[in-house]
Amino acid sequence: MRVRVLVRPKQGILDPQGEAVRSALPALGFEGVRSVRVGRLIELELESDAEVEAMCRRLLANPTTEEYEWEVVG
Amino acid sequence: MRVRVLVRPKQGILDPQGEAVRSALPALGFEGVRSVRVGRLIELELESDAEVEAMCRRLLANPTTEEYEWEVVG
Amino acid sequence: MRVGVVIFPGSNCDRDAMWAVERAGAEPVELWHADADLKGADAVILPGGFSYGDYLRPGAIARFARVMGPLERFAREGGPVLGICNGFQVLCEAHLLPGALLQNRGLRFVCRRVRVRVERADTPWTAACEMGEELTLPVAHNEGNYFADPATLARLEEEGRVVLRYLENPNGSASDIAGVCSEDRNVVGMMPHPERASDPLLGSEDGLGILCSVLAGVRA
Amino acid sequence: MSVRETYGALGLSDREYERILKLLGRAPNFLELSLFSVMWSEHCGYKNSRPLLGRFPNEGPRVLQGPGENAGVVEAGDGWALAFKIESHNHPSAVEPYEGAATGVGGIIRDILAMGARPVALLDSLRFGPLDEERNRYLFREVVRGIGGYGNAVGVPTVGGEVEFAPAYSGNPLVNAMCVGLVRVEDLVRSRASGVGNLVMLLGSRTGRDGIHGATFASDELTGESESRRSNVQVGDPFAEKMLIECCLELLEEDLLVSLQDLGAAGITSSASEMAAKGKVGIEIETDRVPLREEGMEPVEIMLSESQERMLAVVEPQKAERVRKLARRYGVGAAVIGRVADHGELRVVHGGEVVGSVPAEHLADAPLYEREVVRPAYLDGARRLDLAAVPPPRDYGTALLRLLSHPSLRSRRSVYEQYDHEVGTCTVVRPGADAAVMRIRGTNRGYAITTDGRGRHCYLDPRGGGAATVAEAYRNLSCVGAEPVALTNCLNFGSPEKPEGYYQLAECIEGMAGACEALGTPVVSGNVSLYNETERGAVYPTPVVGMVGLLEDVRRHATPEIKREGDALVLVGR
Ligand SMILES: Nc1ncnc2c1ncn2[C@@H]1O[C@H](COP(=O)(O)OP(=O)(O)O)[C@@H](O)[C@H]1O
Repeated sequence: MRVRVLVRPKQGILDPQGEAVRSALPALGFEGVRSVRVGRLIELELESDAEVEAMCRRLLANPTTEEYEWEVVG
Repeated sequence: MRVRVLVRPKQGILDPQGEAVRSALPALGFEGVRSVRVGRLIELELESDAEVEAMCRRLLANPTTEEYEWEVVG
Repeated sequence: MRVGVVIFPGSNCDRDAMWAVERAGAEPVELWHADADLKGADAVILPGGFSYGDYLRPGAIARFARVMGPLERFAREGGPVLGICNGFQVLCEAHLLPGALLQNRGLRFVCRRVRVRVERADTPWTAACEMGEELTLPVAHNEGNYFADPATLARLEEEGRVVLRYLENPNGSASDIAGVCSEDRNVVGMMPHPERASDPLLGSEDGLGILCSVLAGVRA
Repeated sequence: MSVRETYGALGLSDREYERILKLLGRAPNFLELSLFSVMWSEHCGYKNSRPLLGRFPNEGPRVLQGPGENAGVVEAGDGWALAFKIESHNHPSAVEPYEGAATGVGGIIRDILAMGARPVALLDSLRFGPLDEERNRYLFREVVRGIGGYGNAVGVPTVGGEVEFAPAYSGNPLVNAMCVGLVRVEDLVRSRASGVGNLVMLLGSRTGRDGIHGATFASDELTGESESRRSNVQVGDPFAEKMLIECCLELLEEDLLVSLQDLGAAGITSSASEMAAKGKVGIEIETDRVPLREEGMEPVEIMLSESQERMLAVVEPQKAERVRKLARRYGVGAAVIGRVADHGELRVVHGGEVVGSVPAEHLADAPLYEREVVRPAYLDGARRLDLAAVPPPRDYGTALLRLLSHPSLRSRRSVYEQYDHEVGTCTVVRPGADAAVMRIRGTNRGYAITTDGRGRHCYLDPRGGGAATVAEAYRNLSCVGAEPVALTNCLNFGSPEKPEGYYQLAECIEGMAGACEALGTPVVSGNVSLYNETERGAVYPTPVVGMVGLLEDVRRHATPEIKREGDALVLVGR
């Protein structure tokens, strides 16, 4: 079973990476990008999704600064 | 318009982060995870998706080591 | 002899590189990332640091800086270009050098002195070194793990384009590669910092040969 | 909420509230109360420690700036001066170790920058609980990563520090960061605001809801609840800091600033009120002119936000455009957010209306608490050790190996290899020696730096331990061939409201002050971190000393390695 976890900086938490990308884009000729958030993509190959929630909470995301969502993708 | 870009290490490319996560899981009591890949999640807020493909190719992913996919999510 | 040193936002070895260039006997020239030309430099160094915070990927944003246009032309016309650490990453991102620098295998930033062997003395940046010479040079990076696909690696070896090789691999680099050059040999990228080993007070002058090479090359 | 509940929730006592009423001659509104609450916290106001800190000698022939500014400054010869200070980021690191440590480094760098100095060296003094506990391992790993992550990127080498482990630090790690900066004596800047009508400009990142009430948080004990107080978490952006450093140094070089101050705990409130109080002037802040990262922020949130990578500058009106232009070159924000006024107040204007106004000198003048010094009972039991009752080891070799493998004695290479200790190419003696030695480029001169703390010793014998801490730093500098000159210190203690805590604090300071006098090393700057307690108790009383020494000829330094086989080993001293 494949599970996809998306981890992103929480709302309101500074995202220096996203900000750096956003401000670089116009110089590359890409206009019209209002905001960029950069997070992590984690793809797991496992036997059951019973423990994914716990994995996210304990290891994959930092609950202090990040939020996460996950879904089974295959 | 919101676009979600997923960037991941190409097949066959060493992914030390994914490997580190995989080997940390059993110690936390999570068994049965066969593989972990860690990549990047990039969320863009923009006016049109006309240039997203070009952004991915030129900036958001490194074609030597990474593959990407993107979709409009809202 | 004027050696340009590019300053990207977030470069932090730019001043070190300029001082070392001066010690090597050349005139350092500051090149600002937003400059439209190379101010008549005879050779250019892309220094170490964290251009644009290394956000996204090291070098990914810097390669689009305005100064990179003239730099790419200069490189294609055979001008000597050296990328050190972050500069190496920028050159790979800009496709002036093959391959990519992945995160260190140990997943940690590593700052130490390592021994490397000069594999080729036929580049403008190693001309003053002996082939096979062993140098002790500082490394300090988080993404120094050189990667290229097997075909590219084979070609690099075949064409003698591996310029520096680790004798003690600090980061998991393929084939212990510490530095490579372009097809025309004028563009060199390396993870070790020669500018940090250019003063006996700091414990080593092993890097001075690399910085002096370009002087010898151009004068010849 | 009643008035009493409100000020209570802000961490103010009844007595403090009454004092505010008396000072103002009226009842403060919520914004004003909030300003007092942060400025009168231990973190900003030093209300428990200030009376004791007076014990430290702070004068000496080389001292150019003692306590009271953003950093202490000593003269280093050939027209150069060294600015230095150490600061704690213990509480934020306990909650979010990576960002806590990273922003600790960012914060101390800005203190040095505020003196007009280029930050050139960092040190970190760390304490954790034993590594057999998972949480401690996590804190250790992430704190070290955070220090490296910030320091490496910002391009200031981390050249020294220390790490120790003891159960007393479980769940309450100590993360102290020290920064040293170099500045020409004539280029030293002060934070005093002056010139009525001059503009107040905010330089750097935009303001978000980061760390609101962080200063009061830092002055509170850590409880399980703290971990869920999410708004306290600040995220560092070393890239923004790097640009801010280069920008501020160039602004100073171009003579565009009247004064400069970093924004740390309590954000604009503490910076503006301190600048005003020192200059005996007023400052008006128009909160609608502060560039924001988030929508709908209230004036009180803007005034208290602890968003990182910001500096406050006083600028003459005719120079504002040049400041803006130069900042743009570095991609650094620069906004006029207020002006210097003659009314002596910190005045907050929102939507054209005054929404709060209090005399800056009162904000800067927190009430002082002198507590009774009561010797705690634990000392009697703790100091009873009969050495004769300790059996000699059966095998000295095994005993030695056990000692050497103790986490507090092991090699620190795995820590300092994660720090770029060479960027700047001035590091003459790298980590691993007794002290780091740095050169001053363009001269033959150098300086040496060390940090030292002796928590267990101070726990067992606060006065003796305090003195020994200073002496150890002094010895470490001597060992590399430097002449010790002055020191900064960070006082990491438990709650001063408990008699043991206050006794330890008072006695350690007494011991340190005595040693400083005896050795001729004045204290030129420092920081206090009290309330380092968890449910498991207080940390060891851990004053950390960061001492700086000078070498007239930096080539003549010593390193600890044994250089040749056959050389004699000599034990010097008593
Ligand atoms: N956290 C740290 N950061 C940087 N350097 C460190 C750190 N901890 C230790 N070091 C380096 O290792 C040296 C040896 O550390 P330690 O074993 O604690 O020795 P000492 O007891 O002499 O301070 C220190 O003087 C310092 O140079």
